[in-house]
Amino acid sequence: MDYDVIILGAGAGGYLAALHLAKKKKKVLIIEKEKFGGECLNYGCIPSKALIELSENIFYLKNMPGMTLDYKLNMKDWQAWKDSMIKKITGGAEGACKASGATVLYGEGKIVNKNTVNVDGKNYTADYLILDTGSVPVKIKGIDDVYYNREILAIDHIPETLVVIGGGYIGIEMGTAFRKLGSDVYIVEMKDRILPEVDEYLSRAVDKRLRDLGIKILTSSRVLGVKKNKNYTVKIENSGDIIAETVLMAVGRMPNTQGYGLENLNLEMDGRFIKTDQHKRTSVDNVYAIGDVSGMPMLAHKAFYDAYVASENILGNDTVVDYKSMPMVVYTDPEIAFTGKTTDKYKQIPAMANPRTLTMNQQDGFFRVYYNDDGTISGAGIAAPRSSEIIAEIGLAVESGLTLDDMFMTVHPHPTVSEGIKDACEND
Amino acid sequence: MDYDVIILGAGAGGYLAALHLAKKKKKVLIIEKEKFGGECLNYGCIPSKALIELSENIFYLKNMPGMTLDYKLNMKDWQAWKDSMIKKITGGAEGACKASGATVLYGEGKIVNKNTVNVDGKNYTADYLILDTGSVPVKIKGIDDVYYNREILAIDHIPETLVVIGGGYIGIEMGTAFRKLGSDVYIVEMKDRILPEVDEYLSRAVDKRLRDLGIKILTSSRVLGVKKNKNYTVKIENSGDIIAETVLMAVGRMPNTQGYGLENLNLEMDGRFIKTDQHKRTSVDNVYAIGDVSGMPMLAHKAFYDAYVASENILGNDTVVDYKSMPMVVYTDPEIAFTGKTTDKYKQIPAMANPRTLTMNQQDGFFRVYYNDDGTISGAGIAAPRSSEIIAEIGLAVESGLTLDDMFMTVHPHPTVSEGIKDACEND
Amino acid sequence: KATPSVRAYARSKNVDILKVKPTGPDGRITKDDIDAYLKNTTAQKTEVKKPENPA
Ligand SMILES: Cc1cc2nc3c(=O)[nH]c(=O)nc-3n(C[C@H](O)[C@H](O)[C@H](O)COP(=O)(O)OP(=O)(O)OC[C@H]3O[C@@H](n4cnc5c(N)ncnc54)[C@H](O)[C@@H]3O)c2cc1C
Ligand SMILES: Cc1cc2nc3c(=O)[nH]c(=O)nc-3n(C[C@H](O)[C@H](O)[C@H](O)COP(=O)(O)OP(=O)(O)OC[C@H]3O[C@@H](n4cnc5c(N)ncnc54)[C@H](O)[C@@H]3O)c2cc1C
Repeated sequence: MDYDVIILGAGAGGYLAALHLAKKKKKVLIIEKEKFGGECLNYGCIPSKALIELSENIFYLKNMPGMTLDYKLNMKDWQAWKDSMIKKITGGAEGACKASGATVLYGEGKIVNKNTVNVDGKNYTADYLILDTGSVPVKIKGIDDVYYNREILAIDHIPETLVVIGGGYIGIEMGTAFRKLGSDVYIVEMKDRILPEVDEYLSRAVDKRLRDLGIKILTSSRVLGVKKNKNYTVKIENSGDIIAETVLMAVGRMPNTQGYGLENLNLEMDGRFIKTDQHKRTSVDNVYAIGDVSGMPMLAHKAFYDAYVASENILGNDTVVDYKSMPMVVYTDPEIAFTGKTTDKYKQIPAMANPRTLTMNQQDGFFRVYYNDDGTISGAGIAAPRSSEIIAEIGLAVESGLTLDDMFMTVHPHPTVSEGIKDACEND
Repeated sequence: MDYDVIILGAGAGGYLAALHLAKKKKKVLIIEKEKFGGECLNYGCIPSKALIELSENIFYLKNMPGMTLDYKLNMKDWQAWKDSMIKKITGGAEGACKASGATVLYGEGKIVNKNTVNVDGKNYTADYLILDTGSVPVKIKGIDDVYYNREILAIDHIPETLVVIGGGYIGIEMGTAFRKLGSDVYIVEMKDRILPEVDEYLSRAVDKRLRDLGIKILTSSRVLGVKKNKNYTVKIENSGDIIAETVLMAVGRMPNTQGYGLENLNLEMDGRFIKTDQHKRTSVDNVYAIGDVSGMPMLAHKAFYDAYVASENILGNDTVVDYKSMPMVVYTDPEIAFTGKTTDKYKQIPAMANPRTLTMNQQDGFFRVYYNDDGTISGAGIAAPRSSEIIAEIGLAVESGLTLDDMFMTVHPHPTVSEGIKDACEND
Repeated sequence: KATPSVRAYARSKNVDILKVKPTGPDGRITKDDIDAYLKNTTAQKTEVKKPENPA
């Protein structure tokens, strides 16, 4: 065998596995057909959060009493900054993998058998194979020439009108950002509410706020077609057409399982995903699958975790997917985050009761903590600025079996958003 | 007795104690001579963080490639917003106290004896007395007519030049903010480094960054005098004079123990502070002292904690000051936060290795986690954006005896600053 | 090693936490450990008492 491990795809999961295995002296080949870092670093998490950050800063200043804001945003220059910022991260990740001894090979990998991957006509062999081929946006037949996440995040101007088809987290994040950057935004969702992937008490807070921001939300609305002339015309069932400069299609992502010889492995599938057990093993010996291609939730930190579990098993350390808290964040307004499990008991305070939130000229949202009969924290849902950062503490509490009292009795610095969680846990 | 408990001072500690005791059906009188909420809400934590937030947003946009920013900041209008924002918080706190049944009395309280406080000639009696009289800025003899925290936070314009005398956290926070708002800033510190109250590895990071921002930092520098004509002239030993539009005096705060009859109690003191035991009891039966007047650190969350401990003891629940982690934050650049204890073993990663930090166009700083021989986390020092929010999770880990592995194996959402802590805890 | 709520619980029961045997993860003392300690010590006390009062 040429290598101990071949990793197919250098996305969030793949590069972490490569790094971890190479550090432990495994001989690793990682194959990537496009860019190191995959969807997350190049076209997903990172550029989206940079754009959202920009939009939030502009929005804050526009609405701050005393400020008269006059600005020009040259998106081409901003994109150049964004690309260089991403290059720092992807370059850092690739450099770390190489420095640890992993070999990085660019090219499309075709699976020959469970020990062999072919790239540009050459075969590479290994004892273990890790599949990290990620996911691709769902496309709707007959709707072409629209924007997907890659195009919208590379846009060179702020569109006058943006129609977002799909009210999931990606669509909502982009819709919120472009609204704050000045676009007229429509969100069209087939289900009866936006953010169907999160609990309703969270999506309701976002729905209300986005409408306050002037976003037109159409739920229970089916898009019949999109026509492109000079502008786009979006046809919606039982509703008028929308004329828009730009249309973002964000109706979901599906695992990438086609076109690279996956069928040669004859793996057991789980719907469209590759089926894996708790060890992240597929149905074929020594073949692992991690990240988006291996099941829900399709999130970068889940891919990281999978990568860790698969690598440890390959290293001979019996390790299973074992978490009680898998966080999810939607960087919208209010920013929402949740983790753990809901129960029938929770404590809640409004975001308005958190002084730090008010200093940021915000007030929408809440801190909600779910708990079990014995007082241990089972989960939380937060709608507040920086909830993305606050939710980690709840994750730690859930994983470690800590109680409401443990949280309340831990001194939290003042004034912070994190105090909101502590205050929600107060016994009264 | 008229009341169960009289609380002198409605600062951070006082109003929390009032609320807690009133909720538990104690008959409470809280006496305040100025504003409900004390220094923290009216002239400290809250207005300073609002101003810092403003300065950070402006600074970010000014320095964002692609942005051409042209703005006018009418500080009078901003101050009006700030005042109304504070009013929401103080009004909420006062309203909650009253709704729980506490009586709020405005006026200067004079202590007659351990059961009696006189306000405007009228005596009020109670079984218990809680002293929460806070602290006042240290003034230097012969230097008059300068700005202190109250004046600088009420300023109606951005000064062209600002000399900050004192490089402690209040001076550094204000210096950083006004620099980002456009002032020419000098910081003059007598000791050989800024932020002498924090560990040197943290203050060094701030020192470097502030100099990069163009702040003139003079350490080991003694101010000999300040003269005011049209401008201020600040005389510094072994150095040239500085001519400045505004001078902020921030050379520390001292407990407020004068002028309200404290001497009638004949309390044991601890230097300038009122001496308290672990129960927050003073040397006199049924007299408690909490917050700034009762010892270091002079921080709002320490006052909250004291208030809780004192109240619980008054309620008959034996409770002691029992924390392993007392956080401190300095909202400067990079924002720094620490908690717990340092040991001779730590793990550290640079802020640059945290993708979320880069999306905010920041890169200075680090995540450092101290640990014990058995792998438990003993403390942390963070220099990174939003470290104020991140440090809470470390506090929870320290309080609960969690290990580096507990932290590393808890899934943290991507991309967040909180991942920096998790990544620092990785075993390699 | 114990979490804040366990430390408070021990205090409310007048238990010196240093005397309690930990059974929790990573040698942490749990609420159950304190209850067990209390049961043990009261059991011991009654045992000591028994021979004194052989009723
Ligand atoms: C706009 C957007 C925003 C997002 N925001 C967040 C967020 O904030 N937080 C979050 O947690 N998640 C976010 N996600 C989801 C996140 O991007 C994915 O969960 C993550 O990228 C999954 O990582 P992965 O390693 O499974 O796959 P990917 O990152 O998709 O990487 C797969 C890699 O495999 C390569 N590849 C595929 N087939 C082959 C082949 N045959 N040969 C060689 N290489 C191949 C691909 O080129 C790609 O580089 C976002 C996604 C989008 C689209
Ligand atoms: C600029 C600045 C920024 C700060 N930022 C932070 C921060 O970010 N985080 C943090 O934790 N801390 C911060 N602090 C410190 C924080 O403000 C104090 O630790 C906190 O206010 C202490 O609360 P306290 O209840 O002890 O006293 P105080 O808040 O000082 O309240 C004491 C109250 O007692 C009243 N009083 C005094 N004597 C009498 C009397 N005889 N009769 C009636 N009333 C009386 C006073 O009017 C006052 O309202 C900051 C301080 C300053 C100055």
